[in-house]
Amino acid sequence: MDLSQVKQETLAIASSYKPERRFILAILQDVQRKYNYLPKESLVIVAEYVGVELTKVYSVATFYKALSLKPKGENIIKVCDGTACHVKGSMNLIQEVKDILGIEPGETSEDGKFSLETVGCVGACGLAPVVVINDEYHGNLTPASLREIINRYRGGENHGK
Amino acid sequence: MEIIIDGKKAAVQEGETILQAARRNGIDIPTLCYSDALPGITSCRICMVEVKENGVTKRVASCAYPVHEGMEVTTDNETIRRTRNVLLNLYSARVPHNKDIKALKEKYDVPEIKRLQVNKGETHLAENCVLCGLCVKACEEMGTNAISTVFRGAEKKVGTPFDEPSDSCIGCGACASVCPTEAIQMTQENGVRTIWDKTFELIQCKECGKYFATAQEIAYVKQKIGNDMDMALCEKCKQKGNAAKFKEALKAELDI
Amino acid sequence: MESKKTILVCCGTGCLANGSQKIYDAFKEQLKALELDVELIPDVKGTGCHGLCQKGPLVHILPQQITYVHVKDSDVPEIIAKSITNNEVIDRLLYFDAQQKAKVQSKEDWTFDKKQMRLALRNVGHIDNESIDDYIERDGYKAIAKVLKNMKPQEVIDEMKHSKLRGRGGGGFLTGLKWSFAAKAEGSPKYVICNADEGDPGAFMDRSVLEGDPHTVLEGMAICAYAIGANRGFLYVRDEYGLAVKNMKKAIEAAKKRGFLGENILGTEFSFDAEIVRGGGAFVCGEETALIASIEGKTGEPVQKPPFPADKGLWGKPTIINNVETWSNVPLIINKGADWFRSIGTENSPGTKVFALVGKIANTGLVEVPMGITLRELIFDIGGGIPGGRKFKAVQTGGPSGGCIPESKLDLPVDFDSLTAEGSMMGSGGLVVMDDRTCMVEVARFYMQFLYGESCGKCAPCREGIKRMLEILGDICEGRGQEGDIDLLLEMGEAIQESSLCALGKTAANPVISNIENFREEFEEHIKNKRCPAGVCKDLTEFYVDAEACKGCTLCAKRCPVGAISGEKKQLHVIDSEKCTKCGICIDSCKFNAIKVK
Amino acid sequence: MAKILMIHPDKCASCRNCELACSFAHEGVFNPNKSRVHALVWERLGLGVPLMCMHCDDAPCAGVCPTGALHRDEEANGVLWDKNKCIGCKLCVSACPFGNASYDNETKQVIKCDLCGGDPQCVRICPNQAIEYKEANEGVMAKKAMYAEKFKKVFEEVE
Amino acid sequence: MNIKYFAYIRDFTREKETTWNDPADDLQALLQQLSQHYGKKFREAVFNETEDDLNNLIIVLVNGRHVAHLDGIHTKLQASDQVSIFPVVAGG
Amino acid sequence: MANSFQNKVLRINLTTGKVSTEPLNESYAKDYIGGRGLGTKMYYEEVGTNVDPLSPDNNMYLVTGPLTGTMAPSAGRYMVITRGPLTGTIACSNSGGYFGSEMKYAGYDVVVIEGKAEKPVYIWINNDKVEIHPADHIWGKEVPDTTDLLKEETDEMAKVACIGPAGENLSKIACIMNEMNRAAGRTGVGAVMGSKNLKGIVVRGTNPVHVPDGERFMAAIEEARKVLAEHPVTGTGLPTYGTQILINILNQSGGLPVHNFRDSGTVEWADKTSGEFMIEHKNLVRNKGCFSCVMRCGRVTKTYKPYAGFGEGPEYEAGWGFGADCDVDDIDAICQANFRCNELGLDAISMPCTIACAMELYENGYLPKEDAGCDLSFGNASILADLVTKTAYREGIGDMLAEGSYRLAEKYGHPELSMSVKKQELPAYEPRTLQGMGLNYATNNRGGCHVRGYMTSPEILGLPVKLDPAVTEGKAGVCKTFQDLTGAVDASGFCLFTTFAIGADIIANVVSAATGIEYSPDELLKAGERIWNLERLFNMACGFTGKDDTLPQRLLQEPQKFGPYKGSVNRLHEMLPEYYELRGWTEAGVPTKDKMVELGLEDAFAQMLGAVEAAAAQNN
Repeated sequence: MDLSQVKQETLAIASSYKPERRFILAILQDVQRKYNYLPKESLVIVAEYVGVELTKVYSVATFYKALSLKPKGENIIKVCDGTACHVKGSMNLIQEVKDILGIEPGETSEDGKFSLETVGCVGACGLAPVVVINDEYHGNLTPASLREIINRYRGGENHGK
Repeated sequence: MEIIIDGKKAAVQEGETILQAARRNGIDIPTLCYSDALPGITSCRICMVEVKENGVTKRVASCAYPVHEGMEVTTDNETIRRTRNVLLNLYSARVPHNKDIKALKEKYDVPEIKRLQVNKGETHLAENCVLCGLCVKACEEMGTNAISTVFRGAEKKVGTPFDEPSDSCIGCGACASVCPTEAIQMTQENGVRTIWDKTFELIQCKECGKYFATAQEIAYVKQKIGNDMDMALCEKCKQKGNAAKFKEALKAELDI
Repeated sequence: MESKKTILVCCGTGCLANGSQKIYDAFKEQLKALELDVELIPDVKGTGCHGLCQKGPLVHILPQQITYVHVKDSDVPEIIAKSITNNEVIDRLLYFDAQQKAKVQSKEDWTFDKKQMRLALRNVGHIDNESIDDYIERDGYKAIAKVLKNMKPQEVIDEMKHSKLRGRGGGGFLTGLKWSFAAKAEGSPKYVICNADEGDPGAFMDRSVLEGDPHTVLEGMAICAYAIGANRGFLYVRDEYGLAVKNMKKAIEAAKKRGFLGENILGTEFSFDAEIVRGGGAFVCGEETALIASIEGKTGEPVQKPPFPADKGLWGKPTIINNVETWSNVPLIINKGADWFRSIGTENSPGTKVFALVGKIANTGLVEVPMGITLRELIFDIGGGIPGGRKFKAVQTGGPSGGCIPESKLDLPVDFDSLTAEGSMMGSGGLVVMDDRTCMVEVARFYMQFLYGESCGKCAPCREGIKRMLEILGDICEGRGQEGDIDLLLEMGEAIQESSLCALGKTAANPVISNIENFREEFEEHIKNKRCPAGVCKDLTEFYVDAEACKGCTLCAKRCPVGAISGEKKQLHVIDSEKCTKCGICIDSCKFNAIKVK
Repeated sequence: MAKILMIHPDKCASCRNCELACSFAHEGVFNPNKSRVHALVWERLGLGVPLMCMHCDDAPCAGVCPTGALHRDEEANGVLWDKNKCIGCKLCVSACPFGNASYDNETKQVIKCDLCGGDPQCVRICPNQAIEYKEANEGVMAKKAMYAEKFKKVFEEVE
Repeated sequence: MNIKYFAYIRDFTREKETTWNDPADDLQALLQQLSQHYGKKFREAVFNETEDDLNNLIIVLVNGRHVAHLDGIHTKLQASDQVSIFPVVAGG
Repeated sequence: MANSFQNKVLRINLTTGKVSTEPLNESYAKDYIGGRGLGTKMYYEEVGTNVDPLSPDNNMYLVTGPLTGTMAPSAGRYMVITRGPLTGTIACSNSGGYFGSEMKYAGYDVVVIEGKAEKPVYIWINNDKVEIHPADHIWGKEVPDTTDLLKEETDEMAKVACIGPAGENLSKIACIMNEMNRAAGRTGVGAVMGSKNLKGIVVRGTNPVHVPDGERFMAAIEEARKVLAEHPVTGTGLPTYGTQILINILNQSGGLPVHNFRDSGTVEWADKTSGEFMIEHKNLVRNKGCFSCVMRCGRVTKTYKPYAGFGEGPEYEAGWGFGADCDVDDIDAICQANFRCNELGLDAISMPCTIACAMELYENGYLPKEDAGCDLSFGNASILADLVTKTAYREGIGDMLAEGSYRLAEKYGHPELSMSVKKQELPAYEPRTLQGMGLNYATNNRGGCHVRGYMTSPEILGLPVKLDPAVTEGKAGVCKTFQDLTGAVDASGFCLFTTFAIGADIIANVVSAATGIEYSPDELLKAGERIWNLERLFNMACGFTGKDDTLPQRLLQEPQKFGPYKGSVNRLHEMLPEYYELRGWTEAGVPTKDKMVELGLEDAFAQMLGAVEAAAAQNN
């Protein structure tokens, strides 16, 4: 990635907020949305922009789950492991993804296509167990139906992006 | 103002915490994360005491709970001890070889919970950090902000951004100094100080050759007090230099 | 002339996940196309959650009061043709009410709805969440007008105090009392905050309000701001709640335009502005001091109380934080009066509570009931009981901070104090129903796992204690449990409760402790006999096919994801325990209960 | 009236009793290395110069201290150190232009004169009155001015 | 009579020695004469409080002999005597 | 229990280069207090009585007292214990300054030097770190340069004890100098160090010295301090005039030895060399104290042309030695000669006394002019400094002067002109005036020595009692008590001068408070007596007998020429029997078994007898 471009883009994102510490999280969220992760240079720019030491920004960037310092896959598979989904077998779904992609929660597949995350409740308990792929909800899943869905994404059909 | 600590009346001052009041009255309460310089961290939780006020009994962190007229404080009872025992066992599960935690366990006669002391391989043997947060607060207080806590929960640790040598670290070692478990290593050898993976070429006293400070420390001092004095001397040589001036004056006066 | 028809398509997240957007779009398109031919103009409103998410997408047609469930976009032409143009009811799309054992035309008549009382959710599903006019039509911004014109701040506080409204976020602290602290507190400016960082795994009450009735939250906050002397408010909303953020943003803009927010509200001296802060995905930020830290741009780590936020909150200034549901109650209380409010619910817990009814229950969804209703009513009458003919085992309330309540205590009235007395808590309102296929040890481990990931790590008991408890629970679930583990868990649990810094830690051990207290034998079975009676803990489970019960229907063999079950049609099936991953899908799929746990 | 500390290098007998008194008062042991006052001795000249914190009005050590552990105390008319507030950054050591503060890594203490709570032990012990702690009345101030004149060069360079 | 003063007694007498004309005939009387002449500090140095004996911290030699081994304060004096007055001193 | 000992002995073998430490023998510490007593005991146990003082087999013990390094007033002393080359007796040479306390802070009560280095070396003791470094580049340098160079090479804050050229050249009157101007001066210990090729010992210590009960200790020393401050001698006299104050009183009292004791009694011009005069003449720059001293008797002095110089001193004995004893009335010349002694590392008592002896030999024509190389007449001020230098470098007559007066006088055939006891030169008190001092000289364990039984104090100064100097009666008892007390005082680390003001009760209290070992005043004296007797046993085992307890014949036979005691001689015979009796010795001055058992010295006694018998057998 072109570093100066990242810097410029980050600054552009940051500039939509006042240069105040309280906007660190918001800016980072926007950066995350843009790049699917937080490039190191962005953190430096954000720190400079809001006028705090890099540590403060880094600390925030590593604290919140919505933020990631590692590049994420093209498709983000969020398996809901809220209580409702859990009691309805979400661990079977997690196991299924692990088996299919060979990655653990929090990891990204080697081809960069998928990231696996487990999330708390996505608020769709009625459909438990639920998997959200790139903001698209898939409810009442079984391992078999999940495999089918993932295969669809694997086949190049890239929803949401 | 008066409160009762462990059944005894104790004179306390408005605005101080139970811990401060107790310690001033010679009552011992253990702490790891507390420092008068950096109060209010409240992370170590081994200073829990029982407080009775307005008919309510509760357990509070004595290091942050302000005294109120007439409150009754118990610093040692069954519950407090049980809690402390578990806590100290949790600490030693985290840092099994740390001598300061061992000493605390010994001091408070804490029975070993063996089940927790099994090293499951995840505990690095050299781990000494109990994440009390004093170092981070100290660095913050310095205004250098070279370190912070990173990640959260069980993965939480203290570090510099990206685990790289921090630009803002001045190598003062306040973090190491306030650490209650000697978890932060600051080494100094052959004129090089190393801390948080950052190495500092120390300034050598131009008189005695002693390595005495980092350039960043000196810059910090100059910036903070706006002083432009000669910073190339260690304190001993500064003092000696000062004394030498007196000496020269005396020598001249005595014509010797 | 026939009154104008209204089609309400549920566009809550649950329904959206089931494809309601497609349905909405289909209606929109097809109605538009038909407009040219037909005179009547059906009005489609995107609504908030109806509640019964499991049956979604739901479509409700007014004024006939027809509710369709499980609607597909392919059903849209038929609905337009039959129900809109001909007032005809399509039977196959109606809801089958298990209690009434009949199809019911309108959701108003569902047993699910009948026992409910919708105060907080009063507008949800009834208004277009993007229309301020809809809100105003239903008494919206009447309360703020009332307080600004007729009430002094102290009177507002008195009224709130008198209403005995308790914080719906879980703590149950008296809202009016809290406000009075902030009103008295020295320091300026003061702030109000809406805690919309709903993070309980298994709860989505706040989300539906934010999505479906954003203005009521803003109005509640404005009333509080007036009462305590604040001019600025923040809504801390989970970033994952994209729709909620979007709707709320629009609502703020609309309210500002109409003079309900901003400078000199309704021409008075009072000014109040609100802005949204998107949360970063940290359960702990539901804790008020952590939430404040997060708004300030710091990591969401709690700080020791006292001082309480009402004294020293955001940027050290007096701050009131209330939860979404609490805010939504406020305008209602002002409009209808504290006495009216107290006539609902119980003496010490007046009003209603919204619950997310989930888990092994027939009617999954959001419900709002008066306080004091029994758990049994909630689960069996409203929730429709346990599906699949299985046995009720426990209901978990309060999420990761709460506990499990066994069958013997199902007649417990639901209110703050009763639940707390049972070692659980109201929490924000998650109700997770568990059946005999739920392992209580594993549930305890699950909560610990959740909290392990969510503990901020600041204080030692929470960070280290949860980690070690999780280890031990993991050991038990995986057959490495040791004698004494149960007592050790209790001992550690108590220590964590006693010494943790914030509510997350203080309550973290609740699920474990309450599960042990109510289901100790199940723990012992795991430890002593290395057996998981519910058949959940894979290392302690072996499935077999009951030869007498198996009819040889082959369903289990078909569903088994690993091909571990073999058998010919109408022949006894066999499970290859080598291959079996103990996922339990066979059990859930067998209609004859032929698959058993050894 | 506030008291002031004065050193008279021309009176020092190099006996270093001040160092002993100081280390005992502060450490409970005898250890000149940990004394807050040092009598620096030029053996060849038979001269000793007692040096210690002079409690500057605008003390750089206090100025640089991040926690206020080192602070000017008006009541004591001195620069005092609060052990409990010290975080061991040691920058006061660098800040003092006279080298009159040092840091003990073992005990984590700043070693600097604290006036012994108003009764400086070095003053009490000095047999030659080379260190004095007196009320800043006219006579004393005049004496101080005299000394200042006498050691003009010294003060000129350090101030 | 020749009288010599030593050490800080000289501070009181402001002279090292003196020839005392018309001296008294015993030591006590002489010292009183001298006290008269030199003043209070000298008096305090040589006498005890009641002036009936020598200060314990004074050494008076008459012709090189310590008066303690003569007649003490009552040692008789002659005009030719050599009197030496020292404070207690020591060294080695 | 933490006490004021460091409980550690450092042992350095220069032959092997081996450095080791060992714990202090607690029972030695208890019985012998420390310092002189402890060192003598260790020497006795480890080395025995049969070594040549200048051989590698002779050990040197640098020993501090339990009070060294504490705040006990004027108690910063250390002692060098070895066998003295000048006397052949046990040697204990005691010095103040900072070296002793620094050694204590480095963590050691005792530093033992064994063997002999192949080439010149110095020892660098930096707390736990002990190193032996080559010293070729420093060898030959005078004391001030040596001190500065060694500090430069090690640590500016370090303290240096070293020898000058005199010690290197094995002068039997060489000292070990510390902080340039303090000396472990007598009995030739500097030569022992030189014989080991050891140029110096550098020490730096940053450890604490503890006391068991701070409050008690501070109370004890507060009492001592108060007495010392208020006493006219220790509080006023010594700080103001130093020890040179004694010139006038000794002169007025007729106790001043003159012209190598030939024309003793009194001299007209004495005041010109007095402490009072040094102030008047502006020799005195300021006073100076050793570590922890409250008396500050040290003099920082400067001198004027033609003897211009700068340095410290002189002490009374040196002032008298270069003054009255050599008939020199020029204080500048006296001071300058004294400066040279310090710079070259020579004993400023034995040195002038040896010169005085040479002058008498010269005047009597026994010492030929060609040997003298200059005009050695009494009163020749101009040669003093030069003679000191020659002695240190053993140039010309210096080569003989370096051997001390006895060997010098013996060489020129008139040993009776050496005013010495056991070959060590007598200090500045005329025994024909001070009868008791004569007894002390005669019986002293290290020969001609005034500080081990300072009879001047009662006989001239009237402290603590006034004894008529001319009388012999009762002197034996006082002398013994003084000798015993001095043994204990030296062992403790206290400066002997404190005893002008404080007595055994206060000393015992302070020592008890520091060590945690309770000593009553009697027990303290008993420990001193034990030390004295152990030294005596050692000497006897080395061949000394009661016959050596004597004075130069001149003092016993030649009537004194001047002063109030004109015509008197020392009547040693009147005092010695009583002295032996009081000591519990035989009439021949041999310690008895009973007494030795009483003192717990039966083992040493048996060894002594063995050695005496062996010597006798050899003679037969």
